[in-house]
Amino acid sequence: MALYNPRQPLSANFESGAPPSALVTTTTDSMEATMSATDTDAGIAGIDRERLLDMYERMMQIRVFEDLAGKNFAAGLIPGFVHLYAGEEAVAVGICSQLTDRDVITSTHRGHGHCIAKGVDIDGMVAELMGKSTGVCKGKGGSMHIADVEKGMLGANGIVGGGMPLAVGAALTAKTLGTGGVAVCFFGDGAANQGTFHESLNLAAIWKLPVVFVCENNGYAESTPVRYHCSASDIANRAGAYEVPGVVVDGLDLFAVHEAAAEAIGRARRGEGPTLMEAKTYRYYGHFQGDQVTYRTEEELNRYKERDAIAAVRAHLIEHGIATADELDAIDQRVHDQLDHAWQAGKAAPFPDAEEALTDVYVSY
Amino acid sequence: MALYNPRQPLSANFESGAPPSALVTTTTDSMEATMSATDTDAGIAGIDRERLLDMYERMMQIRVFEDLAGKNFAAGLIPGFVHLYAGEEAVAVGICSQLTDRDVITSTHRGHGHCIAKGVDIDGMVAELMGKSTGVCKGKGGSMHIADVEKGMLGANGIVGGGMPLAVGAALTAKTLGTGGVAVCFFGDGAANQGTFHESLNLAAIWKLPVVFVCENNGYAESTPVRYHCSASDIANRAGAYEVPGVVVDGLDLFAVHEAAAEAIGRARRGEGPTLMEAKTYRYYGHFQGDQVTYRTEEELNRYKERDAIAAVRAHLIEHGIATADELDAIDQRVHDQLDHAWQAGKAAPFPDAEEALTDVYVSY
Amino acid sequence: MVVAAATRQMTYQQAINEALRIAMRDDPRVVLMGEDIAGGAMVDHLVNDDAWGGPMGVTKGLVQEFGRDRVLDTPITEAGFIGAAIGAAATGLRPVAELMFVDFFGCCMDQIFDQGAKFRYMFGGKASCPVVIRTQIGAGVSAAAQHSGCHYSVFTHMPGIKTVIPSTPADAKGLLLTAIRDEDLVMFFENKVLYGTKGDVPEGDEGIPFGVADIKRPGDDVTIVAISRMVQQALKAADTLAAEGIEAEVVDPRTLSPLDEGTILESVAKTHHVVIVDEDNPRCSAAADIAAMVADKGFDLLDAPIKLVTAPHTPVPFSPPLEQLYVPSPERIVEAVRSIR
Amino acid sequence: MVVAAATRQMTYQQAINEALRIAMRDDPRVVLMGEDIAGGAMVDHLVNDDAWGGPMGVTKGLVQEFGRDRVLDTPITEAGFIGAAIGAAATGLRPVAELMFVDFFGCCMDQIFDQGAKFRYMFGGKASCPVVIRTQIGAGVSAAAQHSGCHYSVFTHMPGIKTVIPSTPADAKGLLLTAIRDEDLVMFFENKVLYGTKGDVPEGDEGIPFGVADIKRPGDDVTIVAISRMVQQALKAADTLAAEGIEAEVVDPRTLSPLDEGTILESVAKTHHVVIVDEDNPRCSAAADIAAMVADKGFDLLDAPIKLVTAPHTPVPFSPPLEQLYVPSPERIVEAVRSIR
Ligand SMILES: Cc1ncc(C[n+]2csc(CCOP(=O)(O)OP(=O)(O)O)c2C)c(N)n1
Ligand SMILES: Cc1ncc(C[n+]2csc(CCOP(=O)(O)OP(=O)(O)O)c2C)c(N)n1
Ligand SMILES: [Mg+2]
Ligand SMILES: [Mg+2]
Repeated sequence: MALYNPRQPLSANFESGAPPSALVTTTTDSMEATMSATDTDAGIAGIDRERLLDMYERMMQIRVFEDLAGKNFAAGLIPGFVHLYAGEEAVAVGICSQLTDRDVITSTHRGHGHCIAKGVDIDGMVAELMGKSTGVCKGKGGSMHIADVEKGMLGANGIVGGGMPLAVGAALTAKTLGTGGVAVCFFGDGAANQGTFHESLNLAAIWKLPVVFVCENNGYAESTPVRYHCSASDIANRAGAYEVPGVVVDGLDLFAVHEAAAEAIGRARRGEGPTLMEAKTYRYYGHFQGDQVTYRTEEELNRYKERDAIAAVRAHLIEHGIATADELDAIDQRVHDQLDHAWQAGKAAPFPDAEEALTDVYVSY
Repeated sequence: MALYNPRQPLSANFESGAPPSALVTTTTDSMEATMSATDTDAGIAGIDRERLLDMYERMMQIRVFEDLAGKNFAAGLIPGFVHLYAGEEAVAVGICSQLTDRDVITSTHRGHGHCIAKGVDIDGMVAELMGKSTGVCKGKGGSMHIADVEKGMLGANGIVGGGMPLAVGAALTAKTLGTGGVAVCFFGDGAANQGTFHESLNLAAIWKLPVVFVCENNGYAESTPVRYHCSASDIANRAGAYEVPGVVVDGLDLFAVHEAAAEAIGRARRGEGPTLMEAKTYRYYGHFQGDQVTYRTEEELNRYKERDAIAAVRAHLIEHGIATADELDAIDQRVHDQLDHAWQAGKAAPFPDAEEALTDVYVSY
Repeated sequence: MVVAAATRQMTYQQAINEALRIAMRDDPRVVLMGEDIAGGAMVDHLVNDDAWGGPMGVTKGLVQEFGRDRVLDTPITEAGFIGAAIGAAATGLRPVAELMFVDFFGCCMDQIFDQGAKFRYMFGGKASCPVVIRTQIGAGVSAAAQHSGCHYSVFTHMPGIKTVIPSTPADAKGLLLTAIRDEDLVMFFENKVLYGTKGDVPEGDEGIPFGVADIKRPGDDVTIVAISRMVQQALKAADTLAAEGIEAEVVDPRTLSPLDEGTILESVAKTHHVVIVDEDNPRCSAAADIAAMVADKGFDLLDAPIKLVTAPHTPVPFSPPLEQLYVPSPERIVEAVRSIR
Repeated sequence: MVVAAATRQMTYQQAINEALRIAMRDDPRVVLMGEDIAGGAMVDHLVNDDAWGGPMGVTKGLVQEFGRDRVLDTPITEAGFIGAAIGAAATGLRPVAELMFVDFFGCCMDQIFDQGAKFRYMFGGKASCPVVIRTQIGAGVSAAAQHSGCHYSVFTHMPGIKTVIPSTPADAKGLLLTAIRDEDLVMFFENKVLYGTKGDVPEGDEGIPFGVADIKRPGDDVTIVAISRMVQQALKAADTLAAEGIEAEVVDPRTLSPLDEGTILESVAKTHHVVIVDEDNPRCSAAADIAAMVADKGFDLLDAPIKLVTAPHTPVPFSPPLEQLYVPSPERIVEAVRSIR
């Protein structure tokens, strides 16, 4: 399986996106650099072997987490709504692998991938999906409200566009207290139409805040295609309205994401202000579990699956001699074991005690 | 007094604006057309004599209305907040002179000029400012809530950015019912940062609605300069984010505004969708009456007054033989008389009866 | 003379769909707007077909009959499209906008309470705003803290807004028809847990007037005023109480603004005891509002304290056992009645 | 032993300014954010000088001491900057954001009630949100329908939000200090009509605890619970009533959430009569909330109906004579008391 060719106009490769636009700022340059810097002793594209394997493992964790969440939702083990991230792994991992705990991310309803990439405890996440007392939020949050502020994970978010001002705030803290941290704001193509997008980009731009806005354009907001709901051919295009850099990146290409993010995070850390990154990607499951997905074709889905981000990384690692198929299989096995164990632990864990209903909030009545 | 020269980069003429930007779409072409089409039998720039004189009179009405509102506010005759439009007359009149009652406008806290330009009854406006029962809103609205839906004036607005979605709605009505009408949304530079700006532009763009967004960039939002609060050198620049036409126009030049508006309104009427117009302008008074205006210099104000929009039109009309100074003086006198009469009537009018407090709303308690 | 219309069994959700269809056939100015209310806009194989018909399928099938110009999918832009619905209402359309969950009201409240709801008053009676905003409320399906609220109190608080809280399929249909034909801004609250519940629904296009409470069960011993889904909980509680010899009268206000004070007070005049059941958070709630009304206008009728059974003053917890504690149960209602009888 | 601090006369507005200054000196994490709270950002002749210090001058002089990095002028972007304040609070700052008028809450309510207020609960206690949102309320200056509301009821309704309604300069200072040091999201409501009122204000940095009502005037015959500026109206009414031999006790809750139920109920235990005065619209109001609480927990103490004196259920009219009818007057309070005594 060949890696996606960045020399072709990016938008043209995404039937879910709009036609290519003359206005798009692309990362062609930095991606060429990425592509030519392959296969050094240090690893690939300046990323060393250990980190490469770690990134591969994170992507696998997300994939297996989501596949099992899908199955266990169907089996009735997860109450409520679940939105799965499978297919989009390269985005969360390509970016979060460059962050530490002092860096803060905000996320969305489709937040599992961001959480895992940012280092939130997987056992705690599984338990949280089930509403168990051992969940990262004691079972009080659920899938859409997983958070771990100590890990710099400021919450999945049930409100589309809700996380953007929060990310600006986290960046303001970093700047004011001089922590050296950056904030990364993940959001979808649908969210790019919310007013908070506009307000947040403008604020971050005028205050030159260390924040990276990452639009995960997976082609759809629920059942609505981006070509209908969004007036811009490329969402990164909207960066021009704030006179900040905008970049379109192939969200199925871990290395392209990594490179573009390195640039944007670097700018942020150097005090040069925000960047708007648009990662063109695709979700394998429906909008939420239970979605009949009548609005897209099997064929479209299969086209994306053929360029699967994890398979691409795997092939690349082998091709460049970073790891053997056996070594990667061992990682896959470890991840499956980890997730099986997490689900077993989750099933065994108790629900929260009744008293928990009234704690963690000032109660007045 | 020379008319403003559109061949110079527009932004450069506005110290209140940001430096000129390569990204700006300008109306240079259409303005050249305007400038070369002067002095025909029909009038100026294709506008016939009668309409030219009418536009002049409207501008004078606004100016005198505002000067008297300022005086009478100081004299204690107007309760509450008053935001004056003096200095910006060319924008409202250049645009609204091309609209009829089936066309709808939305306005702002600085709405008197829009109301007069759209044909709202001046006596009723004066009485409204005073809270009298003869006011267009029976005294229940006041300066910030003057409206006259029959005239297509959907209200001044106390909420910055509040009118934008409403204008989109008015355009949706026009399109759905096939009325042939258009909607024009006036808003300030400060409002261009509100989320509603973004949501409304996107909606209007994807639905190709007949609406013209007119940003009156007078350099300040309250005491805050546009160069601080807004990340875009030119607000019209933001049109690119929605892939709709954006145009910067000299808001002190009635003919330039008229020409650009003709284009935008034409596009809207033809079903080609929205346009974002930015008119660079200036307010002569403070943000509201009582503002000490410490944030700008006398010198800056005087520079704008030297290019006064009304004086420029007057000079132009005389120069091109449309009217003599005497004829224009007679118009001025008529306007002064009209306004004096309106104030006398307003003073003589009664306040609303107590019962009015509980009418015009569904009351449940 | 009122001739009772023929009825059919249908779900709450079907009843809402039917009311929308009737109103749209009736009046070409009625348009629907909302996120994925048809779904699949610009998808080749779904030209005038819906992908979803709303996330819960409530608007399913309408795009087939009325087309995409009257069933408008919107971007995720609550202030934008709800504001547009309001602007459209003020200029000649009669839009029915869908705010997917009431919890999202914070994204568009300015357009609702500060624009649409105030037009008529602040413009001196010269404007109207005939818009309906349908929205989902209620806990019970583990939708967690940002998809489970009620908050009709916030809208009932605001002048110029009418608030409708149907508890049965028949009420949902009749009240929605009235809402669409009303000249004011109406918030129409659909309880997601009720969507699948069935009941007899009259044929035809008769509306149910606002401000007329419905006695869902007559009784002489205690008045239970219950809102939305809480009517079902109150009816269950009433069964338990009946077994103990306490006959509860269950009053469903059906609209909170306007509120039918008369029916509530008449009931209290008969029972001298009142319990108010509200799934919303307790402070400044609809329950408190009704209690205050009774404590003023019905004080002399009362033999006992006014009891409120509400959600706690907390966000809605995700974990099912905690969420179960959150929603007022028949047991808690029974207990409240016992505490005063 | 509490040693009373020395006091000085100052206005409500000066007291708020002083509290901000003290808190900012105290803790470098305290930053101010809002539209024109300094004013004149990037104006050459106003580098560290303010153009306005807020539209009412409440934050005047602070940028001179703390600089523009801690007194941040914002664009007109309520969801954006208030959300940023909330995000900053969750990550280590202690911002005090200014929502210029409470009427603008519809532009940013999602960030307030749905994000900041819920973090602690929905994240299982592992996050906090120590942010204060100062905002102006109140009619009385002909600011018209979109700049004159109160609406603290909406925030009091929401779990996770503390609501503060100071009626005097001393309360404003002490409660604001407590608010800034609190770990939760606090809404701080400043009545614009009170800005110029004077009173004795203690020196020092002592906060006034939340949830402790203050008896602004003792009396045995009737309890008048009054909110914000209504305390002043109630005190005037009490003077009139005293002349008729009715001694009113005026209770100022000072915070609505938490609410000091104990002090209110103790007062009712003494007077057996209660009138609640609230400038906000009546439905689902703070007044109704307090009435409901008394009708439940204090029912047996009552000798008469609970009377509410509130604004009508209408937007705020512009015209001065109508606005005067809108705001509860001492006369209406006197009448209400007379109706039950
Ligand atoms: C304010 C708000 N409006 C609507 C929704 C309902 N909703 C949840 S996810 C979603 C689609 C989001 O699309 P996108 O931003 O592209 O993210 P994706 O699901 O594709 O990852 C919608 C409409 C919501 N949660 N919040
Ligand atoms: C939502 C909202 N936020 C803040 C305000 C207070 N305010 C009134 S006018 C104004 C400045 C508006 O600036 P701009 O849009 O440039 O219009 P201009 O006054 O210059 O005409 C502000 C901040 C408001 N009325 N509404
Ligand atoms: Mg998407
Ligand atoms: Mg301005």
